[in-house]
Amino acid sequence: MSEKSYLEALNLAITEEMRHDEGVMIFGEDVGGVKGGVFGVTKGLAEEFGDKRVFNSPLGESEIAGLAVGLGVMGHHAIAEFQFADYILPAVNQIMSEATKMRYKSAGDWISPIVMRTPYGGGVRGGFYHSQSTEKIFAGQPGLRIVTPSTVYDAKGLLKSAIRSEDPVLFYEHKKLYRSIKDDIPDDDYTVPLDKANILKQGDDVTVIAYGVMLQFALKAAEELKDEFSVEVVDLRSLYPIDKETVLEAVRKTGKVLLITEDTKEGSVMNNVSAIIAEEVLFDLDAPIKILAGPDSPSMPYAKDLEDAFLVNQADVTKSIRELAEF
Amino acid sequence: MSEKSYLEALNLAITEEMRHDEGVMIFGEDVGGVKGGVFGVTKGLAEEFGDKRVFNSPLGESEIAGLAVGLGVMGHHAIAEFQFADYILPAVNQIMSEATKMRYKSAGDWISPIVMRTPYGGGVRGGFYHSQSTEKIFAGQPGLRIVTPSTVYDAKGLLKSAIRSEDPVLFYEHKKLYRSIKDDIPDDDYTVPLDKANILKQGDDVTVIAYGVMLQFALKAAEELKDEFSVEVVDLRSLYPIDKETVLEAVRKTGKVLLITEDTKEGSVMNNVSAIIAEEVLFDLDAPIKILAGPDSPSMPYAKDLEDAFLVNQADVTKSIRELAEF
Amino acid sequence: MKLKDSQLTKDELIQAYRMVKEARMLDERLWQLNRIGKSTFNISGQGAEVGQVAMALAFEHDKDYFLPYYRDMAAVMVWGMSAKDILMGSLGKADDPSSHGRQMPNHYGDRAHNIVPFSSTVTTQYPVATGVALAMQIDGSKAIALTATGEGSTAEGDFHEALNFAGVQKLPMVFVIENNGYAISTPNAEEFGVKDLSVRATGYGIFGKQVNGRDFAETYLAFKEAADNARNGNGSTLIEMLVDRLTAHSSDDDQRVYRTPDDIAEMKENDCVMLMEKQLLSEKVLSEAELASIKKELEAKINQATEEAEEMPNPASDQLMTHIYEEE
Amino acid sequence: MKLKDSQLTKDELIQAYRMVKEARMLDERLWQLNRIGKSTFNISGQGAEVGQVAMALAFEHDKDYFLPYYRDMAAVMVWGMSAKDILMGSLGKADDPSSHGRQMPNHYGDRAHNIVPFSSTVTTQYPVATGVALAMQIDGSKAIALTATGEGSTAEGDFHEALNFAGVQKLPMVFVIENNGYAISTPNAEEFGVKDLSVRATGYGIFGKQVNGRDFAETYLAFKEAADNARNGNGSTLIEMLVDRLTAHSSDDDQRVYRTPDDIAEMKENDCVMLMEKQLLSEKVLSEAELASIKKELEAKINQATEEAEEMPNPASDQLMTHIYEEE
Ligand SMILES: Cc1ncc(C[n+]2csc(CCOP(=O)(O)OP(=O)(O)O)c2C)c(N)n1
Ligand SMILES: Cc1ncc(C[n+]2csc(CCOP(=O)(O)OP(=O)(O)O)c2C)c(N)n1
Ligand SMILES: [Mg+2]
Ligand SMILES: [Mg+2]
Repeated sequence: MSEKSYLEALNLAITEEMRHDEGVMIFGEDVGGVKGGVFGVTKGLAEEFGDKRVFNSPLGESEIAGLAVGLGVMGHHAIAEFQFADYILPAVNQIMSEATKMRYKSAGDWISPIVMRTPYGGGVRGGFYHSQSTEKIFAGQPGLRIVTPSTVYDAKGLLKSAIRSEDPVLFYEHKKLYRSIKDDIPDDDYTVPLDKANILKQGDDVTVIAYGVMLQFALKAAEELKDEFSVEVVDLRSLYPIDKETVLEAVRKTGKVLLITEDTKEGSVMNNVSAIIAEEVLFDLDAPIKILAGPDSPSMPYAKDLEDAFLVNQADVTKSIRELAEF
Repeated sequence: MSEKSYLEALNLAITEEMRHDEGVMIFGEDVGGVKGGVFGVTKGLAEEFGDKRVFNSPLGESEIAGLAVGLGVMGHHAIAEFQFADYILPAVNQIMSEATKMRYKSAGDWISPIVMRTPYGGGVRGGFYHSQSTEKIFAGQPGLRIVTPSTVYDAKGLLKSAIRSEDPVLFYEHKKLYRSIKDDIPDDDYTVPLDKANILKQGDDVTVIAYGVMLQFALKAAEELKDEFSVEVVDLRSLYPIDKETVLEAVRKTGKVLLITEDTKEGSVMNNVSAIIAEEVLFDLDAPIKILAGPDSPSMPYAKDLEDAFLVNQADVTKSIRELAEF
Repeated sequence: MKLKDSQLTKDELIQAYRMVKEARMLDERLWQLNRIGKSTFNISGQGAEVGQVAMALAFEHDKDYFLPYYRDMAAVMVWGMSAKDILMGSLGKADDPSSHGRQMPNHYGDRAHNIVPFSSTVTTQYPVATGVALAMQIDGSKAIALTATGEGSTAEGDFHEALNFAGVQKLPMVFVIENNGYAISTPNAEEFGVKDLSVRATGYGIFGKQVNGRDFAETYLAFKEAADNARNGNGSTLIEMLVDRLTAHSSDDDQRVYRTPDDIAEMKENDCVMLMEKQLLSEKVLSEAELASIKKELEAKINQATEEAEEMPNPASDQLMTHIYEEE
Repeated sequence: MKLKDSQLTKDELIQAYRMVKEARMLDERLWQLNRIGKSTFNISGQGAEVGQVAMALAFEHDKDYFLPYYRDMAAVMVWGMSAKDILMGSLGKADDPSSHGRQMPNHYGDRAHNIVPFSSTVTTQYPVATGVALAMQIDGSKAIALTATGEGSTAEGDFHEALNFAGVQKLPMVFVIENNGYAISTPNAEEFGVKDLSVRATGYGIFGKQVNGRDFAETYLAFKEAADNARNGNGSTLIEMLVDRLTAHSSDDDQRVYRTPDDIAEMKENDCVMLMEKQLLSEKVLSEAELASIKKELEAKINQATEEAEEMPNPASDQLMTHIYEEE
């Protein structure tokens, strides 16, 4: 075990997988060379693995995605980085039309075993186009997996699984977690399943399901409230498809559920979780399905007061859990 | 009043608005000239309004969207046609980054008053890329409106409202309805609100909310079952943002709700409807929120048997209503 | 140019002609099947067969990869697909190697023959092809990739992004634009502002050439050179191949609506298959009698393939939910 | 070229220099504000001011439209934005004309001055600009549009789609690529396979030219010609303007990580502002004393603008939910 940041854990996952499988390649804008990505996730990789396996791509996201698909078709596990989750938008067509349909359209004759990594989320004064949570755009496309690690342990284990997977995986990394969370994680090889939500804390009164920074808030709130209520905290982890089984089990247990996302409310991936609950275990509920989310404004503004007003914060989370527990 | 098809009603809406407002323009692949669109929606327009206001664009959807935004900025109500809803994917970035954020990012100094029309939906042996329902991809973006007419009356009135609106409107047209439904509609000017769901049939036992071909199935099922159950049928119409008020009122009334979409199930826009209901009126429900939708397969296959297996059909709808009524 | 300028042997030329003719005749069969309702769609390469065969013959089909588009029937047949394979696609059969009945007709792909399937969404195959070529470059396989699209489809951003990357990496590949003058109903003049799309190559630092796709030898030699350059590490080539679209855009279209009778008539008078037959005769590669016997033979072959394809099973409806994710 | 080759009068040249110098000094102020934590971000046009001013001066700012990108501070100031306007943007103030505190600093826009705001997402302004230009063409306004992006950003599909359409419609507009050698850390050689991006114009049927953006007169004349062509109905021009990026990519970057000290030093020795000052002296447009007094005057102006901007109110947090949809 050694202490690593979320960012270091991601870097380790890639490093280990590249050592272990020669077919793994990684590229994207500023990913190669000495820069190693605008956040530094890929730092040191070009030096260790050379500029054939680790390289800067030109500034074209559709090409980045298509390139990954083509490499995947030829048996490479390509890791494509999109510099910000906002900049995955020019690649939507390649991802939806090619990557996610390759296996199905050929009945398995051809596959697209690629990972598309991208930093998402707000709270860094990044304004409209460096703050968005774009995962919902893809969270309805069978053939695709969308996952996000919200702990340091998962950062390493989940990325390793994504790289080894034969499916196209959209891998969302919360940019605020890169350097803000650290934890002791195993030095050796381990993986975390791509299709399983994770119960981080058992509880009996309220079930909170979240991911990203919101999950950290939920854990903290559960701790703060522990003398009053017993809170079950679930890391959603697989944003698409949803791990129904774990979610439903956790909801049945408490009968009260709070879903949290920092994304804008209407249309967020939490609606998919809500719909499953409302269809499958409605009569186990003792309270309405509460969704705590960002406001329905077109994007996160830059000015400090506006950004603060946009973001769900620790106090909001704690308050919502309390309200639900007392419902 | 005269009898028109859904397609004729759309053509009329554009014709009338172009006569009434010189700033209205329309373009897209094969939209101009004598062809007038691959489905013929824009037939006759180039002849009447000339090739400056009605023209063929080159085959680039991002440009089509960006062009509309630029024209909008300059005060034109531009109508952009995307030949199939599947081919809107290359334009996602322009739509999300530019069109939907123009007003908000300039605090109203600049706007993007455009309509983006596109035919969606399956059941025409169009295979993977001529059958998709891509509305869910956009159904979480504040600043954007997504609407779809499911009746001939709405085809005309809703499109007229969309053209007059100062907001960017994604206008989905069900390609199977183009020629399959006809109705008597007023010859003169009328509009239909962009932000309101529409109760097509009052009922007390079950509320069905749907759009497109599924709405037609719902109406037929309600008729078939009328001696046994009283079914309320709601045309969702505004797919984003959802008209909460009408939806909640209709659900409260019966306590049982069936949401239908032909789209794949997990992540469909009906999840957004479900989440609102489960948060706002949970205790008014006498049954789980049932969602009838397509299977979670990557796209609609071509082979007849596979396409049939994919599509929700009349029998499925009738059966689901009955089950819910008897719940 | 004369056929013989291609430097191909007489046998090779005859072989090439058989492919051209088979593609033409097979496509006519597909239209028949469409008209009698046995297939619901056809989109055809009539008018491009000579160019496509000349193009495809310049590659090594057992190791090079092809990422075609929907008009490339003649080319995929040169690459290894059979008439029956294609018929199974049109009929949506379970053993259709392109997609096992999942995609529309004419969406060619074939694992056994290095043909990567494409989506209807145009030009997405261009970026994918760069990935295929990059893999070849990195793996040192000495193989190369060919990808095709229509001239209207070059307006898509993907066209540009792929060529730009090919220029940066000197990828071992050939891009072809099959320019048939129309994108559905939209003529070239409304699609782009130049007469020669191959000049775009200059802007990417790759080779570029426009060829007359009705001229077998000219086309073959241009692709041969491009393939050699790719294989020898000199980078990519963009070839604009001028062809005709003798038919409507697809079985859902009627080109008489937007093209003049004269325009259509002139095109038919210069039908590339006819021109090639004239050349074969005048260069004495084949006699009238030999042409007739090839035709007869192909007729029989296509009849048999049709029968066989029709007898093949449809995909079972439980196939709907298979091959979505990796199976454990 | 000499400054005077621009055919501008002495007064105009002095005016041009003041704009260049003001942009440089204002940007230095923005970096200071960033360092002391008053603004959280800066992305700067240092090394491009001479080119930008020369470019912008070729247009009619009361009727032509500009769709800039984030390095275009000098150009938007020529178009009409004030130092205070820009400072308010950096400080996220309510009266910031670009976005009223909503977008990041340096995301210029101004309704009053025909500057259409852009998104951080690169090159989306290119297609939008074609819409602006098409409106001008259709409305017969005789106005024209200018839009800018960086050289790395030309790899985006939007670059191609916009130029292609401009070629088809002969739009009244000018596209500029500000080539500063780097896209963040990625050098030109990894971005595209050519030495001169303006050759791409040939592939679209529009005019193309590469200019040295450190040379005021050369740049001005090239844009003048392009603007004239656009205004006279001769269509669009693509200009590649060679400039420097004297600073890091942005306040979040450190270019010493990926550029050699020599490379950076050489660039600084050829700082375009310094070069222009030398020319002003040698061509006797301004004396050392006059240069010094302009500097002092601008210093006072920027100080005052800073003070004023800092005192302006922040957007109230209830602004979060306004201007989302049309208000009834
Ligand atoms: C992204 C996308 N937009 C639109 C279409 C609809 N469409 C299919 S073929 C076609 C015209 C293509 O023309 P061209 O590239 O010249 O090829 P051709 O059919 O003439 O061979 C169009 C617009 C599509 N398939 N994909
Ligand atoms: C679509 C998109 N992808 C990625 C980015 C992140 N990004 C911002 S600036 C930049 C480099 C741009 O380089 P260049 O076009 O040369 O302009 P320069 O900054 O050098 O002026 C990148 C990659 C972005 N803003 N938009
Ligand atoms: Mg064509
Ligand atoms: Mg640059």
